[in-house]
Amino acid sequence: MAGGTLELRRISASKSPAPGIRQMPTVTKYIDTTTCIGCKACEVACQEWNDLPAETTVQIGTYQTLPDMTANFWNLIRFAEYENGGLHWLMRKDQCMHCEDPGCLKACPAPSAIVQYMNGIVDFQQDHCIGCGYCITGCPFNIPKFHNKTKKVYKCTLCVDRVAVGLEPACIKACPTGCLQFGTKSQMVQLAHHRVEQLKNQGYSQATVYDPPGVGGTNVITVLAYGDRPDAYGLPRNPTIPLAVRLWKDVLQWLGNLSIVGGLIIAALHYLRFGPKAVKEEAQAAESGDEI
Amino acid sequence: MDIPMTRRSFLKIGTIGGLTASTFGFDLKPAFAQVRTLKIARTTETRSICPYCSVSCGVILHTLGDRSKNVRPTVVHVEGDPDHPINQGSLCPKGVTLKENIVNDRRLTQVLYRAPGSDHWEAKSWEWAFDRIALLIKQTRDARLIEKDTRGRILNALTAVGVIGGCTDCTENNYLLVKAFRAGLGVIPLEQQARI
Amino acid sequence: MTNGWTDIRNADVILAMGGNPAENHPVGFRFVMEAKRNRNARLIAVDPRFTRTAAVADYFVQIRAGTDIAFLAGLIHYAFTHNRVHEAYVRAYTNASFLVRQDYAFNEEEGIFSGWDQEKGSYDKASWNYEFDAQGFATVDPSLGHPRCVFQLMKGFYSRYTPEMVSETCGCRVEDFLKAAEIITSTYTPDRAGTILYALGWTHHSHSVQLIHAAAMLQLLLGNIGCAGGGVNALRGHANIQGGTDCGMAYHNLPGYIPIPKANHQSSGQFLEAVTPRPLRPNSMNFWGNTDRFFISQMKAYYGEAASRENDFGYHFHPKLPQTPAGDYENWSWAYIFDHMYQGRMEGLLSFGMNPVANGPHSKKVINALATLKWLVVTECFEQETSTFWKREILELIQKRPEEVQTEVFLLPAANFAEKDGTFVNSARWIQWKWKAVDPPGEARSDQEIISRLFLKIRELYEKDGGRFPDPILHLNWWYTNPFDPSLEEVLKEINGWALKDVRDERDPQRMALRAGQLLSNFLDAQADGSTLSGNWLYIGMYTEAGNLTQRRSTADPSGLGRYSEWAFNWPANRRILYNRCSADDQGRPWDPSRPVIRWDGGKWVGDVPDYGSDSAPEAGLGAFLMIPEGGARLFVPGQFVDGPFSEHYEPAESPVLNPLHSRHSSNPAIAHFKTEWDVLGRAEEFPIVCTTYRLTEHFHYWTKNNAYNMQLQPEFFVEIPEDLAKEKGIEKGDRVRVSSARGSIEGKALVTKRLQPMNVAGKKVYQIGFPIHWGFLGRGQQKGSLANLVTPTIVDPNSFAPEYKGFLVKLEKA
Amino acid sequence: MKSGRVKLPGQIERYTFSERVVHWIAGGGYVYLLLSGLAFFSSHFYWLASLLGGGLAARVWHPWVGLLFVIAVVWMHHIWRRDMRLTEADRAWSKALWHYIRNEDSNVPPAGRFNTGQKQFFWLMYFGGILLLVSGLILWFTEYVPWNWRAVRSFAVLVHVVVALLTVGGFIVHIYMGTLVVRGGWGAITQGTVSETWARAHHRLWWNEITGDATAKNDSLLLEPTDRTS
Repeated sequence: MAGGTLELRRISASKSPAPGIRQMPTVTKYIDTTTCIGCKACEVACQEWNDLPAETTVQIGTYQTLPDMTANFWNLIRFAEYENGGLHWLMRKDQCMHCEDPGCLKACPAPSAIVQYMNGIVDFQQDHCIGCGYCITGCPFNIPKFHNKTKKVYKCTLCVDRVAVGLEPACIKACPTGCLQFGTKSQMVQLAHHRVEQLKNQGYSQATVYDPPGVGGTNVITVLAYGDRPDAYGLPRNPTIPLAVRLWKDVLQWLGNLSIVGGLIIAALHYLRFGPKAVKEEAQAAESGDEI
Repeated sequence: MDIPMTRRSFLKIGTIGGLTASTFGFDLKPAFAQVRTLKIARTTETRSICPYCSVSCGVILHTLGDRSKNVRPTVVHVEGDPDHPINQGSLCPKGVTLKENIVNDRRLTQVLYRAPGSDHWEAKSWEWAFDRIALLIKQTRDARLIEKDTRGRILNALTAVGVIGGCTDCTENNYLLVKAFRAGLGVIPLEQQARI
Repeated sequence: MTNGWTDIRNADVILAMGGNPAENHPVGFRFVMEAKRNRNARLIAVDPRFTRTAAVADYFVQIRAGTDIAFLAGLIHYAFTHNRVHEAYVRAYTNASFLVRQDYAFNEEEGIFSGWDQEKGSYDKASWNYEFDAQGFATVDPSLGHPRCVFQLMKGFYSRYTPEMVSETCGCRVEDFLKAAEIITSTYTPDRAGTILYALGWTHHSHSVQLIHAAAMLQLLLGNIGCAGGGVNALRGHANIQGGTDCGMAYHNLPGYIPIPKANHQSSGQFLEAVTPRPLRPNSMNFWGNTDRFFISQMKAYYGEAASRENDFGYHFHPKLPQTPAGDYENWSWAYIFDHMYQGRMEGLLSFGMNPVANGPHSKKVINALATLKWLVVTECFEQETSTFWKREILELIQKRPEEVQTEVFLLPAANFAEKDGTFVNSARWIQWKWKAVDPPGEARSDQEIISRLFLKIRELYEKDGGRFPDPILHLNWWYTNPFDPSLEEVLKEINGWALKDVRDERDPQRMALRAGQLLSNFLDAQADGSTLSGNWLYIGMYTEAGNLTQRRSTADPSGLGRYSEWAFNWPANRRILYNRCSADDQGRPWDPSRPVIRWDGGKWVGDVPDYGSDSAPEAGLGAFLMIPEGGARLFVPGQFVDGPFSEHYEPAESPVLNPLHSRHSSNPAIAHFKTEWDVLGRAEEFPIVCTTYRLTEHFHYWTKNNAYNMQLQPEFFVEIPEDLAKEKGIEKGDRVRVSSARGSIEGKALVTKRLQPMNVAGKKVYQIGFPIHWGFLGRGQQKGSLANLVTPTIVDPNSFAPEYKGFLVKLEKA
Repeated sequence: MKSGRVKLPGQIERYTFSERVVHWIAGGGYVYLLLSGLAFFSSHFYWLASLLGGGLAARVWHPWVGLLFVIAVVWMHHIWRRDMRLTEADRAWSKALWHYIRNEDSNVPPAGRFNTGQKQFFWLMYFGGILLLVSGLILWFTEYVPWNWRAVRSFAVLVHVVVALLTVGGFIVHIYMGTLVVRGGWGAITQGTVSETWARAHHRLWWNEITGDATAKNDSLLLEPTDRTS
């Protein structure tokens, strides 16, 4: 796209724009936990590219950089020692999953503070963010992080600025082992299934691709060797947009709008039908007549 | 600084939402958003090699501020060289943060000197330092050069001065160290990191 | 590396042992992952810890630190007993068929080889040799059946290393060893290749050279050397440690691995006579026979016009290694330098980018040693512990105060890699040019300028005031266009070399081989008569009339095997895989046609630059190992190592148990112990835990502690502790703990993990702990003086003089 | 200060000064909360945020105003809790709600200081306010809610939305009644006084209380017939 602009698919708190003529494939990040060495190149590549400052950390008895992502740290390798017959040291790159049906976008009340580009990237537009934090509630993956100074929320942008000019995201570019790949969704899904087949042949009978249908699939897909235990990797089993957010946006919002408008209409009709309860003043009734 | 930069210069979608947002369904027009200006769009690229481990990844140093007078270029970004057959653009967490190795407020920028018995540094000029160090080396060499051993064999060896270094530096400087200090001054204790 | 980073992708089995490549060479490790993905390769990790490499390995075996030889010896035994030996390869390309002297022996009870002198504590190596015929050639038995041929001796020698013995020594389970052995030795067939990736986990031992010898033996038995996807691959730790090693940054050799002249060599003739080997088989190429060409060309590079036939090419300008009163040659290797320094034998030290307080063994001894100096010059990009050893908080370690230390210290601000051009030589021996991007900050200057200005200032003083033996200083060939800041391209040209006058072809004197001024392009372009100069023969061909080949950037790879022959320059002679003659059989046909490295097409070799005469027929018998006078690889090593011709398991100098094979000589008998009050060892009763040190992927050595991002990723010093041990000591994760050895102690955070399991060694429960290096006194964040080497011993390997950082004894307590 | 004093001839003080102040703090606050809250609640009302200085400002002020609102409501509770107690009389009143709606006030039992509808509205705002405060605090500091307690966030969203909508319903009725239907109500909450007739007509029991009149009869005759369908 010329000029670094990207067409939008969805916009928070707004009606969806009509799709343009140009077809744009959905882009997807592929993560293979079975060849990830937890080197954290992606963690700092992300920070370096996005000009995010280093966080102050402490050693609390793990190789993991931080307990969780922060507004300045959008990409975290989660380390877990997992016993399953033998010992496994699981490492999974955690970041925004770029859901096909993003809960953050659904929950966001500020128009265009969260957008989904035509290529599937879900991006926060901090200029429009009001810092309400509903996206934090809407996200089934615990991704958006509130920044205490700017009072806005941040997360992985899938390096949309790079993707827009044909470069792969900074984390993908950095990844030394090739456990991260980037391409169209169909390519990546194919790659993931190929890898899962390979793993199954090597005895990882539970190997699977994590692409949860509950959020319409994610544009970050993850190959897990122990697919029966996504929780061991720190992944929710069946992520969906929280019921509360769906109730609010799909039911209560309309119900509320209707009842407010309805209430006003009923009041008006009532007034037209019955009018006010005016008091006949004994003394001044003659001259005052009406107080309003 | 711990406030993230504003990522977008401007957005074209500002008017979407707001007062016009109260209709249902699709908007009639596609919408576009301007994404952040690519920060390496106007940089000069220099090909280099990562100075850390021995894999020797190709890196591209992106500099800004060159090609005009009185402007010192600075490195604004470092990224893996995608043409390099080993790293093919990738880097490890150390290579990714190479910019900090170059642009770092802890970098030494002047000659420091600690006098005998002192507990602090003093800033000195290069000229002073070269004069002083050269004199000290010469004094030690003149006093301690072993021209011949006790059996009368010619040695011309200097063991009172040691020279260590090089593995962090380019090959040419390793060679210059060997040439100047061993072939020139006769230094025998010449070592680098290889054994340790 | 015998092979290269990009070649790992061709392997079928990858043994990561004595190294943690995923942690320390993550980008090189991409080729391991590629092999796994594309070839279904198997990755075996053998390590004291469950590492990042183990996390992605197909099979992991935990062994006790310092028992790697026992494990490898067990593999050798397994290969012999399971007939997993590539016999045709072994016969053709090793010294397996050579007959060994009758007086060679190994005493299995005592654990010593023949020639042991208890008094001197060293070996007389005379018996570790071949039987020679009347012409002086070694005798051989191609059937490999002779009881004294190397093959049979080796088989017998390693017969003691049964799986049970491996288990008892290494602390791993027999089944685990057998499973690993089955996979590793599966590469003995011609169509399978296995590689070994090792690093400082093998070199940091008091038996490190023998360890790598054992690995080489295993790979030779399996026929994996020289093949694509094979080799013994040392993954080196610094960007240009290879270049430094190649260019003579070691006390014992000159650039190009020419030994340093010694006191006994009083002329170039004597020197060359002593260091040039003679061929041990009739047709052996014995490439070191050309040492004279390389040495004289180097003298010409050093001294230019002043090196003439009349003055023996300036032979006496160059220093000779002195002898000790006892008659040995003086040892000035790293640990010895600081031992000599501690004993007051030195006055000054110049350090270029080195930090001995942090990286040398036993930091306290190093600090004490530095305090004896009159002067110290440190050239650095960042202030570090060595340049500030006189600061109060560091001197406190040795109970001294700044007032008591009279050392004058200079800290010179240096340019870093981005601020100068020049080449780095990587582990795969690729000489790669890099370009300068920016100027150094403030008054910082490049090393070439600092070296040159210092040298020229000294020369000026000698010119002006005279002094002791000024000749080499005055005559040093400092010919550079800008002598104060030499162009590194000019230096690179000098290292490659050129003809000083016209040189005629040796075989055809009518033909002009080189014009005066022409850059050398072949090793044998170098002349022994002073008509060429070359700073380092090994690099000849990198800068020829075709230009600076280290700048080449072609990614063409017609082989499809990741050879990239036109990317930069690969010493020697742009050969990408060393010993590649072994990749083909005696007829010159590749063992594995799907992965051909070189092939004889009837008139010449095609493929990689052959490690053989390029137009010599396969039957010529030059030997596949041109640098070895035998022509074949040395399974049995005659006289090169001081501690034996075969690799035997010895315990680390500090060990929780006695050697299960021979308790009398439990650790390497050839170790020479330093004798100062700092050189102490602990006993298992007091220090029962095995400890090892290592690097993390998030940091580089002691540099990145100045970087905020890297400090964020790994903020502070920690100790990895097995869960059981933590429970015993009442330690929770994140607690502060203290690790103490006989040398000192260090405190840090506890990282309690399942990844270190207690092990059963010789019937005893043994715990291992470990911690990374990376922190110290200066840098960002939580430094707290956590120098890992405060606890490490000064024991060094008797061949390489590398310290024993892996596998020493400590105790652990809650701080 | 207690209401019910006769200030001018024929005029009775219905709300003291402080009662009016606290009502308008709560009322003004609620209007702001309503407008900003609606902007957050539904994209169709987001334009309201621009009336309040933009979404960012609305996001910053909404919780603080909410706090103020709840403080005002609690204060109201403090001063009105006795008058707001639901009694037997309220049950009767509730049964006659249909008559009240149809302005057939003669069929509606007499009311005290506050009629049942007012009381219900008060308790709606009081308990609603507390629930909105609790859920609002969770939403205010969403980022501090641990991931494992994320259900709390969802719950807060639901509670905040549902309760707010209920209060909106009450609020519409309240405004409509106070301004358009019960003439004199606006004057009562602004100037503080009502006419004696007004008091007798709408809050006979309260009138009785302050005058000592024991007629327990609704003075509905004082109300104009308002059936406009005829």
